[in-house]
Amino acid sequence: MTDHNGHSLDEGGRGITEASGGIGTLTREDFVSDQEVRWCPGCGDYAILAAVQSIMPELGVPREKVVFVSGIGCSSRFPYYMNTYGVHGIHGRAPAIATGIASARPDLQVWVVTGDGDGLSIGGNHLIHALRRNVNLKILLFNNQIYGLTKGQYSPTSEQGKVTKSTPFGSVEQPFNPISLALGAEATFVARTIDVERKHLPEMLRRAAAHRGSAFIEIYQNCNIFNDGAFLALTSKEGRTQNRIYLEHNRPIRFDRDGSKGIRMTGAGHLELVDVSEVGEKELLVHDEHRYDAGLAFALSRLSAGPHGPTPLGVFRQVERPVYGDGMESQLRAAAADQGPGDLAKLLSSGDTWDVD
Amino acid sequence: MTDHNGHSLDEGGRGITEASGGIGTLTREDFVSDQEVRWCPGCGDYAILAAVQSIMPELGVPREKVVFVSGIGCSSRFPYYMNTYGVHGIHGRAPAIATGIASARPDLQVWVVTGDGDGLSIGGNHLIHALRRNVNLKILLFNNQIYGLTKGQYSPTSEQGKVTKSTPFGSVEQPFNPISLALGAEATFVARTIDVERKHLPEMLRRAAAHRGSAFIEIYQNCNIFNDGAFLALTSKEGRTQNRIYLEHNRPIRFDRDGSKGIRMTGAGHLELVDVSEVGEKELLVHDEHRYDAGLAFALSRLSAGPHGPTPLGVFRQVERPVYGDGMESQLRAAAADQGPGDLAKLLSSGDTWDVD
Amino acid sequence: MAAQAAPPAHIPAERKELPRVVVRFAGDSGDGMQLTGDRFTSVSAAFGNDLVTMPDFPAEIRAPAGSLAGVSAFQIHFSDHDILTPGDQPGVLVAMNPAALKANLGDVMRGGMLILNTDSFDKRNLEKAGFSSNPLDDGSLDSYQVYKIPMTSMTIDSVKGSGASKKEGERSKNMFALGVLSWMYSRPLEPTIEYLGKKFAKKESIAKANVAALKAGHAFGETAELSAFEVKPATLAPGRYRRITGNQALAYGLIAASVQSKLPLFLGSYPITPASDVLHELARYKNFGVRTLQAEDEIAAIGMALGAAFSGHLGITTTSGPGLDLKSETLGLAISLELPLIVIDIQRGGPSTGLPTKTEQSDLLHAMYGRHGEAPLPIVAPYSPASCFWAALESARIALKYMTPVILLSDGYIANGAEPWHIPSVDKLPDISVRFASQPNVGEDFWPYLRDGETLARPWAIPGTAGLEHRVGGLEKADGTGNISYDPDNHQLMTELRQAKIKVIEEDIDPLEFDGSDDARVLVVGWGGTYGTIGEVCRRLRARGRPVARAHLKHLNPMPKNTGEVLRRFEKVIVPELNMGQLSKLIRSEFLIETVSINCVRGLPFSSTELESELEELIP
Amino acid sequence: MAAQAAPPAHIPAERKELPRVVVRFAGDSGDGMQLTGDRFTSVSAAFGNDLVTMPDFPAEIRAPAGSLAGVSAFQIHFSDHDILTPGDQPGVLVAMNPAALKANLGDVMRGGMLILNTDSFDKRNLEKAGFSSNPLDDGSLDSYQVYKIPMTSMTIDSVKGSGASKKEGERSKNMFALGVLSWMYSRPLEPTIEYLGKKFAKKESIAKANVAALKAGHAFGETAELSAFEVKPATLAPGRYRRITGNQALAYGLIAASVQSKLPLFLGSYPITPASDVLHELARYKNFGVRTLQAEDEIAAIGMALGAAFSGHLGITTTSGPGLDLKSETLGLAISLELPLIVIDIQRGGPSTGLPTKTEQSDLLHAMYGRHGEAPLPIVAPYSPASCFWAALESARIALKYMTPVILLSDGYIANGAEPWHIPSVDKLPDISVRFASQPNVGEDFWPYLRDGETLARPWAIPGTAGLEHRVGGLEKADGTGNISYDPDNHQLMTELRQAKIKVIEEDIDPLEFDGSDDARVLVVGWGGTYGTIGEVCRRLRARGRPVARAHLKHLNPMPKNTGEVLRRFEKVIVPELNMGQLSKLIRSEFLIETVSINCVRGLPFSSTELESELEELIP
Ligand SMILES: Cc1ncc(C[n+]2csc(CCOP(=O)(O)OP(=O)(O)O)c2C)c(N)n1
Ligand SMILES: Cc1ncc(C[n+]2csc(CCOP(=O)(O)OP(=O)(O)O)c2C)c(N)n1
Ligand code: SF4
Ligand code: SF4
Ligand SMILES: [Mg+2]
Ligand SMILES: [Mg+2]
Repeated sequence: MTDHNGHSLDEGGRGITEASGGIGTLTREDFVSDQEVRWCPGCGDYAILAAVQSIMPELGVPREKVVFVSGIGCSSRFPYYMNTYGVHGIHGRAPAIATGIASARPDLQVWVVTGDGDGLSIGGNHLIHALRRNVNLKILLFNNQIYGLTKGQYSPTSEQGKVTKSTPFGSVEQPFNPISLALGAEATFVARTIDVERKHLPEMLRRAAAHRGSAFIEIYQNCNIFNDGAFLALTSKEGRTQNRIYLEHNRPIRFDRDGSKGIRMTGAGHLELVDVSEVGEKELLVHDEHRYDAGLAFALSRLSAGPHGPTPLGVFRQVERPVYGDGMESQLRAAAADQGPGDLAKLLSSGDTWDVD
Repeated sequence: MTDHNGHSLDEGGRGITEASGGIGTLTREDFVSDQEVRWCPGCGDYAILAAVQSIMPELGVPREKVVFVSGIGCSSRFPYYMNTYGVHGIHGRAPAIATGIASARPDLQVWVVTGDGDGLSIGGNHLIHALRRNVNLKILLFNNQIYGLTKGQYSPTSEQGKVTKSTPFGSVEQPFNPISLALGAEATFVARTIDVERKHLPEMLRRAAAHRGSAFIEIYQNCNIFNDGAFLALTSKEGRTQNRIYLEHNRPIRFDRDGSKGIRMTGAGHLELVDVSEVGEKELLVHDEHRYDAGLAFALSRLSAGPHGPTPLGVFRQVERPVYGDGMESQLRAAAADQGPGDLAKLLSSGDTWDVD
Repeated sequence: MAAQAAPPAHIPAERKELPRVVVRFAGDSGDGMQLTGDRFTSVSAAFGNDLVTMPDFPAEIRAPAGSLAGVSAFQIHFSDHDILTPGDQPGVLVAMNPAALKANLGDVMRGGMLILNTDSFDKRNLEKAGFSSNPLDDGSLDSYQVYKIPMTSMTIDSVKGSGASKKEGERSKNMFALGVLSWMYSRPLEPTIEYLGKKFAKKESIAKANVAALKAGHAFGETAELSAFEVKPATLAPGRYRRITGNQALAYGLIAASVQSKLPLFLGSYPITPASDVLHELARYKNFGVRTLQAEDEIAAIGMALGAAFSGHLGITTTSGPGLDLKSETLGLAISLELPLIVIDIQRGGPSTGLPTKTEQSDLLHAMYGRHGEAPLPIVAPYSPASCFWAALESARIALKYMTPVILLSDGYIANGAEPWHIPSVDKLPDISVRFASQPNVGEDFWPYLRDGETLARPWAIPGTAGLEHRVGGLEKADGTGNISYDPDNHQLMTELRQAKIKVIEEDIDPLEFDGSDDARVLVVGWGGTYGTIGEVCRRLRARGRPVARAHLKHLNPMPKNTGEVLRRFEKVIVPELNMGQLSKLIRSEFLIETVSINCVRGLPFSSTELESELEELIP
Repeated sequence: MAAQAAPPAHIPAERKELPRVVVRFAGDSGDGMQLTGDRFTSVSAAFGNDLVTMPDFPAEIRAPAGSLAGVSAFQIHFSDHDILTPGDQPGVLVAMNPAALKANLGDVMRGGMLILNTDSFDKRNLEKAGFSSNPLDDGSLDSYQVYKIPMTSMTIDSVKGSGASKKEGERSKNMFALGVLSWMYSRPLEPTIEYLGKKFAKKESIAKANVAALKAGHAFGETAELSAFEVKPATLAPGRYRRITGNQALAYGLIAASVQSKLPLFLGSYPITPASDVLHELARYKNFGVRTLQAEDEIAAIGMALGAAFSGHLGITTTSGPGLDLKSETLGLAISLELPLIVIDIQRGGPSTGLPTKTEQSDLLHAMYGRHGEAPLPIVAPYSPASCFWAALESARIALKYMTPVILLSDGYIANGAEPWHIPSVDKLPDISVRFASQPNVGEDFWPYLRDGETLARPWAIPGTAGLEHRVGGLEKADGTGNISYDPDNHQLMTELRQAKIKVIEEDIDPLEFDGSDDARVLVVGWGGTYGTIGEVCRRLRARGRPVARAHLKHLNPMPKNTGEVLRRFEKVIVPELNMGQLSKLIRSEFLIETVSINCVRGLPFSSTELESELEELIP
């Protein structure tokens, strides 16, 4: 079915069949724009950009069907560096603009790139509503726990006590846990990864791309200028081993050296970190990302308030739920089928009319 | 300690000692303003107003120390009917205005009255940030699952498929579960009750008033004009018995006739509804509203997506966490103690100066 | 313009012919007065009268039954000749309860007719309305013709046998009132009977009750030999007509713009009085490929519409004042992105929440300047309910041709008011179809800001077009390439180009017309919903030989090219506005012409009698 | 005004006296040029020169090292006499790399001095800067005096022994440059040594390295017998001075307003360039009882400030253009609530995200009209960095006395620029203390909208005051009682009162002054940050006998009462603005006076030479 401008109304965003650009042959370079990348040397954003560019050719979506939308922030410069369609919007509003694109044009694959300030402070409302509606968006939240672009104020993910330009005596605020917030907002796909994760990061991107509906990924991203080392507990040599809890579907949740530790659900209903040698593998919780009840995914998100101790990475939840754009399209189809395509002359003359001669 | 306008900087909002109005003698009528109440006859808002007015005298806070703040909506007319200080703000912004009041004046008891549109649609961001910050606010969300004041559009809590003025073919959106959302936003006090609950509603109000920090209560409120009967599953004669799951601290969670049913946590980590006679009371989950880990409270919130089947009522979570305003005040105190009170002349001449004669 | 005749005091055997009548229906919010008015309008329109209507909703929240705050009214002016206003003073007031009488009596012309539902004049209702004695018998209504009819009880009697409950039956009393009026002005009952059948298709007993009440009212009029009148059809241009409200015309105009531009319509909106009805209306036409999205707030609504515009849809957002405030920042982005977008503001009484159900024209300067930075955009204003259709099409035409957001400024009076509409022939509607960019425009490259030499519009390349991938954003960009640029000269150039693009539209809109006698020395200039009133008042003045002309601006930015020239022809320029002088300010700064402002911010249209006397004084 | 002398080409044995010098430090974002400029400014100020500075930050994101986009610059104009601008053309450019040279060379006066860090002129850096050949030896710099200094390597040498790593040591090269300049203009090293000690108190090795580099640069100047000059102290009014930037002066002014009003200061703000520094600065003064709250967005920020105002605090919110857009709706509420509130907009290049680090004056009409409905408010504008102190106090005075929100319009140039400030004596600051309502005002009742007969202000009763409990809101309210009112006449009255309240402020502000020769026939009118440039240019013109006067508006709404009178004295009124003519529009519509606009939107202050020649042409 096409609308009257000739756009396909058919499901899009993955598994596109025809492509003008000859998809099979696309490479990473095809997704690199001609604009000079302008992040600080050493910024975690570079690795994320590289990862996104590297997985794009695999997705089978032609370049012209891809749109990157962002707000304002260091991270939000992202679209300029992608050789696809793109909108660098205004602060916090990327999910709204992207919702317009994705629901107007279900044939497109729409990505949102946002920061912890852009997405969770000023843009928090649009984010939670996009997740609730399950708009077909791939949302990448670059969480550096700081405002980079405005040169170092605390953000809604900065830890309590943080001294920044705007909190010289330390922040008195409890941060959001973005995974918990997304789950509380009914998100259907929720994952977490780290800028330096050379395999896990691209894998999460692929998973998000494959999900129909809103896919939310929190990416821990190092801002080496204003918040260097915020994720050391997960990226230092030691922390990397001890603190990364990889969630894998259908697998008992184990971590630390040789999976010596694990997670168990108590009868009283909360999660504990346990020594596998003490309790035995059978006692461990088996991760089920497809469980519709978000309760367990949420419980896992509470294991760490911030990336300081053992912290789960991977897909917390992936479930199917009607996609916003699909619902819209099927109403259009049904109406056209029921009532026939719109007839303007008939519309204008509807209701009581009378003739004057 | 007082600031230089003579306001007490001391903890307020409960247990006020001196009162100009002679608190002991206040009655419900003292909290009734002289304005004619203008809701539709039969609206659930009346019962909530009556409940609030009836508990106010018990709280021991003098009238002049109480402020009601609202946005726009039927529910948001509330402040006009309370003989206290009040601000009828603009749509969605009540939590922001109230945050200003509560953090400027910790001696006040600040209530926010909002609707499902006001608080969760346009005002969603302010709400989640107020909860995250744990501002000392008592937030009453009148959830009638509809836009009342603008005459009947669906709201972010309306069920999927709902036919309203703006969704003549039915809404295609997943609603928010306000309890889940509040928990995902780090709320320290989260409760649910119903407009017609003559005892439970006032009890929840008292509990909220006693909580230091943000207290969030979702109140199911019937809009008999635009969404009549939305809560019948909980208010009909039958539903009342079968579907209300009262959460009580330290008690096994039981419901239905004679508590014949209950809730159990499975080893795989999710909640089940069980027949108590089959599994025995010992198997039941014991509610612990003070557990700091919000995981279980969240799991309870997922038992019902909307008020259609068995639905928990009561306090899901009540934990202590530093209150935003307290943090602010203690920084002021510490700074004054460390640096001495501000000296303007000294400030203006700070840094490098030179004299010209 | 014939004077409205006071109905004769005695009951004539024959129908007396009247040139025009103003009727106001008033009752409690729950009494169904809007529906009654609507039905009366519908049959009057079908009968061929010219007409103008004005609903007057109560304040936002339903007030307690019987209270003054809860009174809802609907006024209709119908005639045998061309009329322009809903009329200042009703000649007939139908009041369903004491509060309705109290709230409206002041407006009724002396000697006018009061049709009162006596059943409701009990002690409680009188008190609620603030009457200390019963006006039915304290003599206070002596200067009116009073018809005392126990409508409630007669309705209840009449609906027996319909199967409706007593309460349901009683709610049909508005149809009884309609029946009475139908008798008095010889309006047919059939269309309403048919309408009721459809409306209550699923509740037959209620349909029956309503029909019974309607017939009973009519029969009562006949039996009681109430005054009976006739208002002949007006002579209108030949063609097919229908009645239309401003918001409906707007919705139709937007759909027409979608069809004529061959672009799917995308509406992002957040409900707000008095704009919500456009959302409601558009949500119904999914078979036209219309997508409507109720956003989480106004910022999201415009953001979504902008996203849709980026992807090749006709992006639209509708709101009222408070919502326009919230859209400011995104409007600036749309100006920077140079994408077509239609932003509709249906003005209401401000500032802040103000008078949400009342009309005002006070968002003009906000529409002009309400964004940071130099951010000009075109502004189009409809001037009557039916003209909203034109305004929607015209806004779309400008937005698409010049690649710019456009603000359409309607108001609460136009939005809810109704008038007969000469239905345009679809094949005479303008073709506003667009050509998306499909090819690189600089060698193998695509430059998104390479402008058309004439319109200064940039090309519109939409996602899905291979080879034209590009990025746009709110940072200043180099003209041509569209790459981010902080170059000082480029910023100067872009600022000038954005301004020039609005200026060139001057060449592409109708010149300002004025009408008036050749000797006219005074020009009355208006814009928006005051069109009818100013027109009627000027007619009256000219009929009395006063040297006055009038002109009405339909484009506020840019104004028509000849505006200065027209204004300068006159000795005096008078600008009546429902604000504190906003158009006046624009005219003064643009043309350095002295203006005399007539301002009124009472939440209501100008009273034509008052405007007439104010103008009278100002004409030398 | 003495012409800036080009430094002599040979190296003199004695220090040559110069009346004024303009130096620009330029380097990579990471090179610490802002700090270098700052230190040089500080010692020059302490030495007693008059001075004006202008930092020029790179675009928002740090660009790759060595690129043109990454160049950061700081200009200082210092003199032995009263000066007003940072100078158009630097006489001295310090360029730390090829990109810095490339980006700034065009501005340097012919014959000026270029001090270049030759170590950085390698192939890679030359390419990055877009040089095809090396300017150090291709002759392209022949018309300048070029000093080639291998600053990086000399710095590395000098810091050996400090204990700093090589990388850390190398980063001290800005101090080396400062050392060189300190020698050339005989600035003392001690204050900077002391400063470095404090700044790096926790990293002694870095402190040592910086000091070593500074001294090495100075020694190099001496040994290499670089030109040496002297700029004598300026004659300033007696008193104590300090250097101050606009944003700092604003923060101090706000604290002073808090002290002088005896109200605790409450700032709700959301970070945005170039306003964030006011938040940062105020956040430091908790011992003054200053509460700062970084809100989730700009809407929340103003909402919080308004809530604080309701509860008796001095409520303030700071932002720049995009944030002001978002505050529109709440500003309307504040106008309706009639509560005091200070909204500070530090203007930057628009529209949309525009040029975030550049200056512009394009939010004036937005500040005037950027809200739906009739919603007037006072606007105050500082005109120089130090005047921000006054503007803050004045805004607070008006807000508190008239119970109204006030917009203070600063701009990026003023905000970041610095000048010497004659520190005011605290006991000469105005007393702006307020009286909260403490008693019922109508019998036993408290009417929150019972106005003061003179100021039209309503009483301010704050929570905690027993017996004065009341509700306020954004719906229209009855004058006096404040109860919700939909009465048409009341709305007219309230609208007029809200306007009248702003109008009465006319009586309470300084009249507009103008200065110029008696024969002046042309008036140049400005507002905001163009004060210095316009002043300097008019001085020059008058010095050359041209009949020109100038006036500068510090209150934009209402304008001083005598404004019309002043404007009408002149044959011609010229309005130079960093926008497309916004003040001009206001003047035209208010006074019906023809104006000539000089507009510049290049993200930069006016160039005084260009402005001079433009004015020259316009003076008859
Ligand atoms: C309406 C508005 N408010 C404020 C700003 C200033 N601003 C730009 S980016 C930003 C926050 C950036 O933080 P984050 O989203 O975490 O992105 P990061 O730079 O850390 O990647 C702010 C406050 C703006 N551009 N627009
Ligand atoms: C900025 C703005 N947008 C929209 C509106 C219109 N409006 C008023 S109340 C409301 C929603 C009311 O719904 P809810 O919050 O659920 O309250 P209820 O009336 O159901 O109690 C809307 C959309 C407004 N007043 N201001
Ligand atoms: S400031 Fe931080 S987040 Fe921004 S580009 Fe630099 S390192 Fe990256
Ligand atoms: S519309 Fe609904 S919510 Fe509003 S007052 Fe009426 S019944 Fe209550
Ligand atoms: Mg960040
Ligand atoms: Mg609601």
